[in-house]
Amino acid sequence: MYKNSFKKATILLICVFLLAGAYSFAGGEQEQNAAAAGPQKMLTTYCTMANDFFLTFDQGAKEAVEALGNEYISATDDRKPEKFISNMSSYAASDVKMMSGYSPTIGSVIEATKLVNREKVYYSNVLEIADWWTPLDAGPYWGMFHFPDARAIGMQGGDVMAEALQKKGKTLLLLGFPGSKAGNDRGLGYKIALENYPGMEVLAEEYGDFTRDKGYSVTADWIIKYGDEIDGIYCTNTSMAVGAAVACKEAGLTDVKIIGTDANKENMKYLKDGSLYGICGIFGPWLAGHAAVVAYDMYNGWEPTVAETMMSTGFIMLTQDNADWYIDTFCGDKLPYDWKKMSRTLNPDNWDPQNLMVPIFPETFSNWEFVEKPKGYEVPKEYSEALASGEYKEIRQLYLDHFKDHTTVPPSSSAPYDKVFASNNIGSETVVDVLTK
Amino acid sequence: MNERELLFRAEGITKKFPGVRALNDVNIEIYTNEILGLSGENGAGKSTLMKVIAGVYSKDSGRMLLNDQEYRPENYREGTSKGISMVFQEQNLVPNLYGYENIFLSHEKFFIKKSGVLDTRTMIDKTKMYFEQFEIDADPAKRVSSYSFHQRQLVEIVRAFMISELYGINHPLILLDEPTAALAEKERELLFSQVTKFSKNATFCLISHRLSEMMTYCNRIMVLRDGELVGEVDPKTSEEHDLHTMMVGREVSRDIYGISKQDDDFQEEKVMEIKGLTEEGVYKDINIELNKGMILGLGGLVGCGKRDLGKAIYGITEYQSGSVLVNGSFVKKGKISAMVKQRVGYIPAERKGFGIIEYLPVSWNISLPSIFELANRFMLKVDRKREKTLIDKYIKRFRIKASPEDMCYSLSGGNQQKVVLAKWIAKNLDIVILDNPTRGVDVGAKEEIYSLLREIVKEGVSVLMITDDLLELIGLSNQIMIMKEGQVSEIRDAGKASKPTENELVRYMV
Amino acid sequence: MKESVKRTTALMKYLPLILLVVVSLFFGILYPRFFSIKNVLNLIRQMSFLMIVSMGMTFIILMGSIDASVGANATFCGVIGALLAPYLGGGAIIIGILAGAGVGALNGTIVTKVKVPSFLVTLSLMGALDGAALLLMHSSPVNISNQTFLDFSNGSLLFSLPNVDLIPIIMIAVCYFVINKTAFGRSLYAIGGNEQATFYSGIRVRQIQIIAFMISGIMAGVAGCLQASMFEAACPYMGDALMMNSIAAVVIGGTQLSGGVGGPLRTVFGVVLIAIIGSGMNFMGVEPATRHIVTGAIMILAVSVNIDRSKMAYVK
Amino acid sequence: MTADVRKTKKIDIKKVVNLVPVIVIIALMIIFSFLSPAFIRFRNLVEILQLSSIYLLIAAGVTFPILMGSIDLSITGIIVGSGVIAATIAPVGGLFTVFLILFIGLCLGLFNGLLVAKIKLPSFIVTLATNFIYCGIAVALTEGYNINIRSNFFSNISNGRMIPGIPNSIILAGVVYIVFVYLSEKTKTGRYIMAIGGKEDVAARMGINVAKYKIIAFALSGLLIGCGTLFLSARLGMASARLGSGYLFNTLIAVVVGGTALSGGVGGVRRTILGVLIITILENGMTLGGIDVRIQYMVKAVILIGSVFLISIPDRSRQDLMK
Repeated sequence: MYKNSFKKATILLICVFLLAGAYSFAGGEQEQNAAAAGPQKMLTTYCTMANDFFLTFDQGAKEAVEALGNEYISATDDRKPEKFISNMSSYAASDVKMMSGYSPTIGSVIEATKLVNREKVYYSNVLEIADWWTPLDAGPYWGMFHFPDARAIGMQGGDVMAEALQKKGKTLLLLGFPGSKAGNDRGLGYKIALENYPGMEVLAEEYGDFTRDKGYSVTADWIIKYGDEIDGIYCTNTSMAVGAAVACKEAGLTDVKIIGTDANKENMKYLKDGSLYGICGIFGPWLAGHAAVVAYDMYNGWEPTVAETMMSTGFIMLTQDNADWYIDTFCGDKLPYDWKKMSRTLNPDNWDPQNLMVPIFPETFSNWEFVEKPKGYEVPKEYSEALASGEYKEIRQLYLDHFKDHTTVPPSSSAPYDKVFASNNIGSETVVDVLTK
Repeated sequence: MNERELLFRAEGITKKFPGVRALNDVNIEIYTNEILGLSGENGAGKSTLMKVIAGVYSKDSGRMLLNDQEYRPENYREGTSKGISMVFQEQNLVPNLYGYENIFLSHEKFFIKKSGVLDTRTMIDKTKMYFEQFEIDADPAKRVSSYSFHQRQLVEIVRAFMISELYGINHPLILLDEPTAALAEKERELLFSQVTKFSKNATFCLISHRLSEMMTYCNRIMVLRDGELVGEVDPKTSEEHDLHTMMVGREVSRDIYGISKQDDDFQEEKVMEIKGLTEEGVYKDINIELNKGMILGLGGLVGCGKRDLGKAIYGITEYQSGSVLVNGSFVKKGKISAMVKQRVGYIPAERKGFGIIEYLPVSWNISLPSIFELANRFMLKVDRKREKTLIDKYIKRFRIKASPEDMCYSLSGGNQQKVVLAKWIAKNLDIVILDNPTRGVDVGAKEEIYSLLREIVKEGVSVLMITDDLLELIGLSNQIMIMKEGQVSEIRDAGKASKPTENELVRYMV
Repeated sequence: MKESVKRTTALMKYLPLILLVVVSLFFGILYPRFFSIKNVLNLIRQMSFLMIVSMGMTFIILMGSIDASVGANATFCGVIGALLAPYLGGGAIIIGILAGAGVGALNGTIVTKVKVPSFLVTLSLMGALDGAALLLMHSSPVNISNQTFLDFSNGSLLFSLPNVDLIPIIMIAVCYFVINKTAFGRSLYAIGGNEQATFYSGIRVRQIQIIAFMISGIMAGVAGCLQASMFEAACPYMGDALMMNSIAAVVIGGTQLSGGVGGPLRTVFGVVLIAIIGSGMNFMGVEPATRHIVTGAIMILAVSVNIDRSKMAYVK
Repeated sequence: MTADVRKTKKIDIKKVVNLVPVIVIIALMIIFSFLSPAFIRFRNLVEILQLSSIYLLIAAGVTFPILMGSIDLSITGIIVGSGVIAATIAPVGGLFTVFLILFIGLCLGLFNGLLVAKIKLPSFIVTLATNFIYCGIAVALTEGYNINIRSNFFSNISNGRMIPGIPNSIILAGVVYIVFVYLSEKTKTGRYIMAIGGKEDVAARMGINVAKYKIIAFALSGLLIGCGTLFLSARLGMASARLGSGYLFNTLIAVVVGGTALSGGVGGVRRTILGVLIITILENGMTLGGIDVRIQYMVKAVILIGSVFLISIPDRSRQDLMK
């Protein structure tokens, strides 16, 4: 009885799937053509809504897509690589032709970029990239990788920390979650910077999972262990920094200098009231929006040059001096960017990236410096050819020239932190490009 | 039974458990085709002896011979494969497996195809064949949980035959440990008629607390007391009372039901009235009046609806129409808590499932129904002193052989049942509904329980006793109600002087 | 014979304590500062949320059920408290805790009336509560600036003991009283031991189950508000880790998942052990990976020491 | 025993109830195709099946201990452990890697089983603890990073298409699944596991080596989770210490929604597929339908509680109490 009804159920189910399949062959294909006119769907993927960084990330992507007259879709994956791939795959199946966003781990970038090339979907991503895997390895549909250089951000954090502590002090390092390359590289950069200051010391480092509560509890443990010895804490994101600040405040440690990364609406209050000493702003919303614009441009026929496939993007340092400026400019209901202006296809001549962008040369990319190449892997030779032909220099200059709208550059009143930085490794070693108003 | 061919012999079996010597130098002989009865009080070592024979327990010393060959089973499985099977008191079937799966459990090796897959079809067919042969009306390809209790017991007997056949043994020894404890009259008879029939091809060894059935069906009865064999009784030449005396080791009152103590002048005050209780297809239009201080016996065949009725009155199940009044006030259906508030208690037949909490101490079990009364109203704090007094009082009064801290599972069936009884009486009840109060309880304990019942009735408690045991029904009740197919077929007085006979009642049952 | 049985059970009884002492001594000798008053207070502060939630969980597990929603419930209550803090101040805490009780009641009602196993109900509700909490907080931490609310954790009602240290101690006392001294507590054991038999004894099993789930909800609410008050914000998923940890703490303490055996003091032991080991490894600066491995190993060790096999038919 | 009268009624309900998961699936499919036309596209259905195939193997694995009345909470640990350890030893992605993933999955499951059966500890706590341990080992080996396995052979296990349009993982996982359905229903092992789930003491008395079959159940669980890991890793081309998060609850719920009771002895590997499909269709459909993730969580809760409620209707009576 039980088995029979189950058999029936199974047969029924198979029928449903077959019917659905038949329907899709009959009716599904027509829709593809119908969708070509009118607003297009554009997908932005990111990890989770429950995170300050991704909230504004979503806002940026949404504004950009809507400014371009398209329909915005977002998909979250809760940091699960398989869900990330599955999301992209499902939307590719439903004829979404433009995708952009953040991948939950660096490893899933490879499959994602293979997938977009298989499905012929235009894709542009930010922040995380697999080791030794360039857009040219994947194919033409992966347009551009945006990367605020994690190492350089960490190094800047180290410098600022050293300055704040007058080059002498004991600090702690809060990393993100295990396996976040961006988080770990920021930490690495921080430690590299501190090597220049003999008086500076890293007491301990720990993973804080990028969340406020973990940041709090890790710091609380440290306070028990090190007590008054702590002079500063460098955090690879700001949620953790706020957690650390609260823990310090509770324990009565008032003059611990805490520096975070990513500036978001909710956290600016802590910078303003002095709980945090500094925050490195990496323009999350801009990254999301620009990535979407790149996907849009590619869909409309623009092809990135070899040098443009990987770009290092600008970041800023925020302290109490320029907190108000940042809040006024970026924390309103609407972001200060003219998204349409970023588009190469809508404004072929007077496009404006509205941030500093510098091409990355894969062979000397800071992200891969300490990672061995996989066996048999060679960086596509187009990159070295482009470097040899001077294309890298041209592109760098091109983007500098087009960066005209300086709304996003901190005001000169906030000196010394009145600059936008971007790392630049066109030559043999990493240098930093700086731009002031 | 003339040839008396020896099948099995055990010599000097001794088995010790921590703290007790369960068997002490027991010698036993079993002959082919006989039905051997084993009797004794709980704890006398009957079950232990069977389990040693079956290979469930290993003996400490002594030796066993099966068909004149040394028989040294490592475990029960080996026992079965040598032709000795046991039908355990707590049934030995896995409820969620199908009938045929249970029968061949752990002997599947005979049915494995080359591919490693089990040959289900053959197994089912074979089972079906046996089921037909043994007149079991059950589908082998259904879960045994859907079988009736009786069917499950037969399945275990069938299993014994089947496994013997698998191992090429044509004459199995089947040990039955209290096979009839939970069966009704009719099913019991059915079982024994089948056992008698099967005994042409097998030998049985039987434990039962119902001495009458041992006297009727067994060829010989061996009596055990405190782990020692104290004698053998030939049912043909002795009577039940001899067996009693031998088991207990002292003269047992012939009046175990305490008929002499029966008080027929119970008060006129009606404590419980049941009017027109109906549940379609189960029982119909039942009217009961229970006076203060009386024992109302409710009898009938299994399936006549009497137990369902008991459950419905107590509020475990709901009924479709009718009403229950306790002390003159109407009680909402399907509400145990409301019933308990009206000071009605219920003793279920399945002691382990619904009566006691095995892994809690005796003391907590006893105070459980009254725990909220022992607590102060505001904080619900239990008054430990009052609780302790209560518990001590009832352990003593009910002669429960255990300390308050003992876990309930370690008690014998009789003592467990006394705990269940005690927990209700301790609550100072008006009415108690008993569902087979002496199921699986030995004679000694039975006697105690009966006398306790007499005592509490004298104190003014009213008893509604549902039982499958006719003698108990007749012996204890002031009034007897017989149900047949969901309806009351007979109500009659059973005053001290006017006890009906078994036959009279059976007439109304069938 | 019986004597030696008793002796071994007595030894079994103290083994957990011995384990705790050994672990404490280990860290104490290694780091004398480990047992300074300041650190002990800090330790209590660290374990406070877990302690409170585990206390609530003890009620549920004693009954043989499980409440997987405590973590999400804590987040949910924290958010409600944080959102209402500007308007109600201290009253927001009460509303937050009441919300927890409400969620508990919902859990209990679905388990008892709709009759779906508690594990599944609470697991599903965990997701729903996480979703609800995220919606309420718009996925972003809700900062709290109301001083009364912040005083919930940082103020001190008694002497100079901070509330965050005081509240768990009060909760332990209350739970100890309720479980060990009241008729309600006794019924929990009975339900865990044999639900049907308890039901047949006239105990209002369903009512007690619902109340137990409400207590667990209240505890989650207290922990959530306390957490929000300590972090000065209700953060997304802040309570998540509490779920598994509280179950682990209760079980490590020796309360059996099948119900009926154990008690609140055992849970206290479980929480303290987890906290000491966590904090101790912190002192040692153990790698996170190694920390995981050690935690797992200690869990197995603690349970094998604590489990009272004489009180269970077989181990599942 | 007087239930005979009601039995005829019961059977009818049971037949309907057995169809509940299927009805839920069909209803969900209809709703989602209205919500988003893309849902019913062939390629999306393939996507659902591909996602399901990984869930299916893991859930099928976990069904074995659950049938036995135990539980396996170390899903994440085994996914992460088997993937990472194998990828550390052999990052090349050849046949050896494949074998290694399966073997390590089996070993990790075996370890669980040994602790449960030999030291006699509750599986809940054992697997909770080993989950920590396995994850710890994986993190220690990788420092949290992931190991990319860049091999076409390896990637083809999941993403290749022996039949045009249908990824290999669906076919391969289907085959493995059927083998294990057979194992659970037609062999001695499966039957003994059911028996232990039904009544452990009886099973032991009947001569079943309970400890051995407990170990086998956990080992099978480990092996199948390892198998799922293989398809997962192959699909993503990597092994990572963060790979398995989120599988635990979804698979447990899939098993229960499929009709296997957590108390053991009831249900079967065969039915798990329905639970898996419900979960994956729900997730995929709601994502494509553009439903806010936060609301997704709540919808999921309602649907899951609802379907378990419906499934369990015939097995309950009024007096039933729930744990």
